[in-house]
Amino acid sequence: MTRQAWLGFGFLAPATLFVVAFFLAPVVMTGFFAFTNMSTATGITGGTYRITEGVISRLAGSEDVPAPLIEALGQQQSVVDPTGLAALAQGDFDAAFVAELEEELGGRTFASQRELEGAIRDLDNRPRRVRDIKAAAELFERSVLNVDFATQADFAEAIQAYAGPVPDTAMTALARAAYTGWSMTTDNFSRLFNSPELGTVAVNTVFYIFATLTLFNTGFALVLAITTFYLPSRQASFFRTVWLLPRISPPVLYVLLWKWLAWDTGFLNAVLEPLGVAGRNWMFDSETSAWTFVILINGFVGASMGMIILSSAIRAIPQPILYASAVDGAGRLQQIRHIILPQLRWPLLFITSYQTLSLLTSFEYILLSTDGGPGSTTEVWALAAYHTALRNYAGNLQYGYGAAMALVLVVFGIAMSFVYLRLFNFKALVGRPRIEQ
Amino acid sequence: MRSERTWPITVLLAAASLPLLVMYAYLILDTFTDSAPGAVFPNRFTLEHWRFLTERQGSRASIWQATLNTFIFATSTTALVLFISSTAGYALSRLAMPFRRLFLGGVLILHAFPTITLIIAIFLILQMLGLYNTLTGVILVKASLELPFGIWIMKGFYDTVPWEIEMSGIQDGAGRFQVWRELVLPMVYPGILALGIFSFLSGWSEFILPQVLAPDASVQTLSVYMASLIFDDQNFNFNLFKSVGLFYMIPVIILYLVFQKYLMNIYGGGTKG
Amino acid sequence: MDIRIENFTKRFDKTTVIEDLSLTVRDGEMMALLGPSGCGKSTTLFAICGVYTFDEGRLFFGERDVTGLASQKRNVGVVFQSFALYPHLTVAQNIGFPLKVRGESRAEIDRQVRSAAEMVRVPELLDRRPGQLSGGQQQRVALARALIRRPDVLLMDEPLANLDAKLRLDMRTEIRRLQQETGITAILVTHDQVEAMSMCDRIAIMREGRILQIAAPRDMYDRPDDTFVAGFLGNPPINFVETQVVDGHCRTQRDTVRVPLPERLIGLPAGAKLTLGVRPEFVQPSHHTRFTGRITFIESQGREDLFDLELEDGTVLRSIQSVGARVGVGDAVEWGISPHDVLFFDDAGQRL
Amino acid sequence: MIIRPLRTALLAGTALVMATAAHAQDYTITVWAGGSNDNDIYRITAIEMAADILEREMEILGEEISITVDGRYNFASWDDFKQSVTLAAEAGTGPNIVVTSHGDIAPWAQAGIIRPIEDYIDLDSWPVTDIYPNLMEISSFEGVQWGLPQDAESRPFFFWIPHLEAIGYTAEQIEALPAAVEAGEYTLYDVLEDAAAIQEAGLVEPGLGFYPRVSNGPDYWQFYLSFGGEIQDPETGHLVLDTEAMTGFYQFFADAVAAGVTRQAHIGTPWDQWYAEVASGIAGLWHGGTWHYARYTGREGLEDFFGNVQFTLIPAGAEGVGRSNTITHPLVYLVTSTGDEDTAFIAAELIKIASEPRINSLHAIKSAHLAIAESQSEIDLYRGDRWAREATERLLPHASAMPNHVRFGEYWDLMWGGLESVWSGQKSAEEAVADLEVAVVNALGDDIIVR
Repeated sequence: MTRQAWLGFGFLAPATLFVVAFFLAPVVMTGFFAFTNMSTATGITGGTYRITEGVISRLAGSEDVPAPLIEALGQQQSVVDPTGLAALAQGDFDAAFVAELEEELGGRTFASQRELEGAIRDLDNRPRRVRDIKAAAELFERSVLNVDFATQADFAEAIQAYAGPVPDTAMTALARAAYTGWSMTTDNFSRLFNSPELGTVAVNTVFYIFATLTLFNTGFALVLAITTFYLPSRQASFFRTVWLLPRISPPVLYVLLWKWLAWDTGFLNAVLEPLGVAGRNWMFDSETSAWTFVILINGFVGASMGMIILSSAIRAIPQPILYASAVDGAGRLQQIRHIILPQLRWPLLFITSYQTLSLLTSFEYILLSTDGGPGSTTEVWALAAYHTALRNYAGNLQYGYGAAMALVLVVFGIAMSFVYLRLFNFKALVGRPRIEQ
Repeated sequence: MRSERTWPITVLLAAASLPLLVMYAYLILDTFTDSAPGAVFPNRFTLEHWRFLTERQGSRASIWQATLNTFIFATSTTALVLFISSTAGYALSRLAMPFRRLFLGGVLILHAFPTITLIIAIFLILQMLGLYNTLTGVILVKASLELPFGIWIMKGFYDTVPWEIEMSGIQDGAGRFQVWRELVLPMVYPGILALGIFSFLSGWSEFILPQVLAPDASVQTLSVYMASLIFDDQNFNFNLFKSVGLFYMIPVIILYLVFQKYLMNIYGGGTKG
Repeated sequence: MDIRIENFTKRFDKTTVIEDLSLTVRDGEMMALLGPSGCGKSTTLFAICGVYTFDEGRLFFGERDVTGLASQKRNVGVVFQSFALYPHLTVAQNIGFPLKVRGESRAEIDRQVRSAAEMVRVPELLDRRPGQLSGGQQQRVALARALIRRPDVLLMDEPLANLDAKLRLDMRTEIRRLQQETGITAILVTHDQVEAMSMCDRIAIMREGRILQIAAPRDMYDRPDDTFVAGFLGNPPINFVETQVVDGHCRTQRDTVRVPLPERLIGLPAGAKLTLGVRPEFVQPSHHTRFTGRITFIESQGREDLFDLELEDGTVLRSIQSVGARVGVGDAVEWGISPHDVLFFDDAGQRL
Repeated sequence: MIIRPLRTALLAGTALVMATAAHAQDYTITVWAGGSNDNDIYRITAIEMAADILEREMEILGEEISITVDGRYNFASWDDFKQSVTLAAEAGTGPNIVVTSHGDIAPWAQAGIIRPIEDYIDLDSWPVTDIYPNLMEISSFEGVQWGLPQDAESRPFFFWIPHLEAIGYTAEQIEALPAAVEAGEYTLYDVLEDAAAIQEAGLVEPGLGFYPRVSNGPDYWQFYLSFGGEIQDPETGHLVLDTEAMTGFYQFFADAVAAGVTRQAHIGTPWDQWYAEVASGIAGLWHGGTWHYARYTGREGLEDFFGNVQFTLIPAGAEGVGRSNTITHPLVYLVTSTGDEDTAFIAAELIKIASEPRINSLHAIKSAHLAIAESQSEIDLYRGDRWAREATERLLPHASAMPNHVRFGEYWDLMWGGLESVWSGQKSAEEAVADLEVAVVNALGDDIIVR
């Protein structure tokens, strides 16, 4: 390999490291999570093995696990036996306490640790601190109910120690029922395609993208680009500046300003009420008004990109062509129709595909404004994925199902990216490096 | 051609821009007056909405802590993006190496990627690295997500540097690294400046990443601080929100006024340098 | 130091752009690589300076094989068409860059920069930046930068193409002066035959990745190896007339022009096709081999007039004459060709 | 009783603490309180007070410890709070104590985010023994006591008295309303009728006659109960979808919208707007929470609460259908898995002390919540508060709670989604319930019984 190749790899190394760690790895993991039932309850990092009342009730009637075993596992038991007493003597406990416990409680069996603790509390020489009483009582715990085991082997060992030999099939069934972590599944996708709500969300998404794109990101952007082209340059730059404001304002602030405009105590009402329009919160008043604001908020941000690109495309039209058409007697409208618009076909295509993707995947502005409301009328796919996986009222974060929803976007995003590669004329971009050594 | 009358256009545009003009005008007005939300005419001058500068709001960190966090977040992200994009962009633009097409295609695809949908997995990675709820973690993530765009932009700028400059440097005896450092890099300073401003603004405004990945009061950025203030339904006070907002936006306004030209360029998607 | 290219072949992907090219440039000689665009002359230059690698073949500077050597180690000075001055450095920093890279002391760099600037006659511009210089000044700076580290070889890629006509004349002499003063072996890549002829000791003329002929300018002009070379050199260009051999003469189909074959060509069979090459300066009213035609176009070039003469069969002959002929457009004239100066080319375009 | 996997390590740890008991120990206990605002500051202050007491107790026992309490509330919403807690706990950087909905116990217990408080305190000691048994039950899961209740509340139905009077109610009738509701004589469909009457009389704007809670909340399960629904099967512990009750519940809101007494786009109305409206008679009938009292009489400036507002249980669905009810949705103190055993013991002890009647009453009265223990009604501060007294009497005896079930949250989200679709007119009640049935079976499988 040449020296410049080494230099190239060196130059790409930091970027590769970052992108792989925080970009590609997450992509791969999202793909993986989509096939799990991971949620708040299962945790992300894996689970433990634990027999609980719930596990016992779920196992009831199981064919694999014998009923007596289930019953035994459901029992709690503390036995003051020699093993426990020996451990107690080893521990850092008062000798008089150890002796008294052996004498008073030796050989007795308690139905729960709490009972044993109660019995210990009645001893004259008991430890003073609750914590030490608990530590002592714990040494006599002999059942497996509610005990956590880190691995399946530990779990199996403890079960066998408690309940005697257990057949493999029963142990497997037990372990599966007792595991608190996540497991692999394809349920997310069947759920995804059968869910009536997601159907609505998908329709919302399409509507949102289409409306924002046509009205603002291309439509109004075009108006801005063309009108500012015909304006004296100071005016033109003033308007361009104004329309860049939404894009550079922090979203939190920008959305706040819209809220101020639309709120029930907001500016719009203050202006409209004297005109006889009943006051209302325009952002939440009806489905129509909510959508109007969602589209306005996103559109005002989106228009600037189109405006900039289209403006420079118009400026790139050779002046003589425009002069010539003016000499030919073309009015402004004809000039726009026959000369300017045809030149903007490619930039418009570029903006459309670029913004489709960014509208599809960004939900920040909706999250901050309507958060998908009122009801779920303005919920779009990316926001729904975020809500499902990371943020909902009940706090049941369904990482797996959310990842499956995200994966749909990821797949769509990659497909769209290939469209780009064509639009960008990829071949031209990878021009041969001209220095060969 | 341009001598035709233009006032109808001006009127049309002014009407369309009215919401923006009103919103931003009152953003400033309302922070210094005591008008109720929606009042058309401000009443009296007051500085009481700016008390947040000295008083803590509930259990939130002080505004200065949040400002410092935001500043660290934005500048570190920018520094990382600039450093990494300026080397990687050069390699992709200029250096003959195996897999160059692959790298470039990868950058292009990631450039248009639904990044925010990856946030669950990103969280897990940060957690494994012990960087959840730290500024460092969210800086690394933000920088990584900005990188494909940054590399793409920088590659565009490098593409405009004449090859002959580099050939000339080599003939003058300089190695490729030296050529990059001393001859090529100075020629893409406008690109670095534009990308730098862009990254800074983007970091300064970022909301969802710090919200999810660094929500703690001690590492909270201004966006998270402000959002929690706004969503707190017990203390709904537009004048206060706007004052915090205006405070938050000061650096943005300064950068914007000084570097408008560069911004126009890069917010156009940076399709070319 | 002489430059020797042996069997150089260059491919880009699957396209072969240079095939089996060999060339020797003698010590102290200035060689032109002349040819139309796309002929491979710049590729050859870039291969010599090391920007491109050799796919096949070898390159020697003197006795040293530099084929695999990095550009930086070849000690070659290059002047690019765009001059490639570093826009963010001053003129002095530009000229001194090669020395700085080499790690010379500041004082030494300063001294040498000053003398180089004097050599190219720009000592007063040292503090400016390239953007503030005229084209000719940039050219001088680029030369100074190329020469400052005393290269073994000076390569110039279309150095005059970006200059206006007047400057181009000045710089032609200037470059030649510098080359001769320093005695450096130089290669000049150009598509302009006048540059090549006026500046260089020898010319290598290229077409489609091959060298067609290497010769001193005068020799090449007088004795081009084929029609391409004949046609490429000379302004106004040479006239070509399609003829056939008929009893010791060659003549056009309708016998509008008839030229006797020189003795060495007498043996050609009748009916053989020959292309005659007649330079316009050899078409004169006084010459022996006569023909008649009508003037269709006159262009005055000041000292000389240029005439287009259309023969009966439509053949157009161009003639350049000292001012003085009293003819106008539409006049019928009978002029002549100097038969000794006629070039004969065979069917394949090779000179006989 | 859940025991750490490594018992011996625990024992060794104990020994170590004993050996080093002579040295002063520093502890920092972080407390995060969800859904809390400035009124709820005692959720954190109580822990600070407890820390002071514990330090003194330990000093008397000869152990010098110093506890720093680092409190955080003011989360933007429950959504944000739960996101923060869950992710921080996964990362091991969470708080030591959380104050949250009891509904979180089940999933968080399974996930190992929290520790059972019974491992760290003696349940047979005061003040734990004094806490209402049903609240203790609510803060346990699968037979394990995971936390202690932090407060109690209930979610009543409210009436704006002047509007009732204006449409012909007599003072006596208004006085008797709570009993009529309790007995099932005044039903939800009477609510719609009265709301319509209030609107027709021009007392409130259209759509403000019946003005429900503006966002998702436990409150909506009350309407399911009103129509005779059951959320969890007491026998098997499985969740239950009673399609008939659910249809009645959905249909009620569809009818409210159809009658024009509730706005179709009501959900999502900002809270601050809602509070201001219900506390000033801009709305007619509504439902809320006992703690709203603090907001109405505080920030919203409603001076004569009892003269303007009547409160009752949530009425039964219709004549002979379901039952009147209310849901109590106590917050609980939980010890998280963050930090070592030592810290967990300290945290648990602090929770226990903070649950003492006097300290808890500070929170109850300041934020208009209800008591967690019998004996609080004998504390002057509590006894002297009319609201606490009346609300406790009228509501708490009938209060039920939502189940602690690992997957209840998923069911809840789906129920809410269905209600939203009916409310906003996208589906009929029957369609929505049919879709809900598909969705819950799809998502929950065997964990839910459809009736």
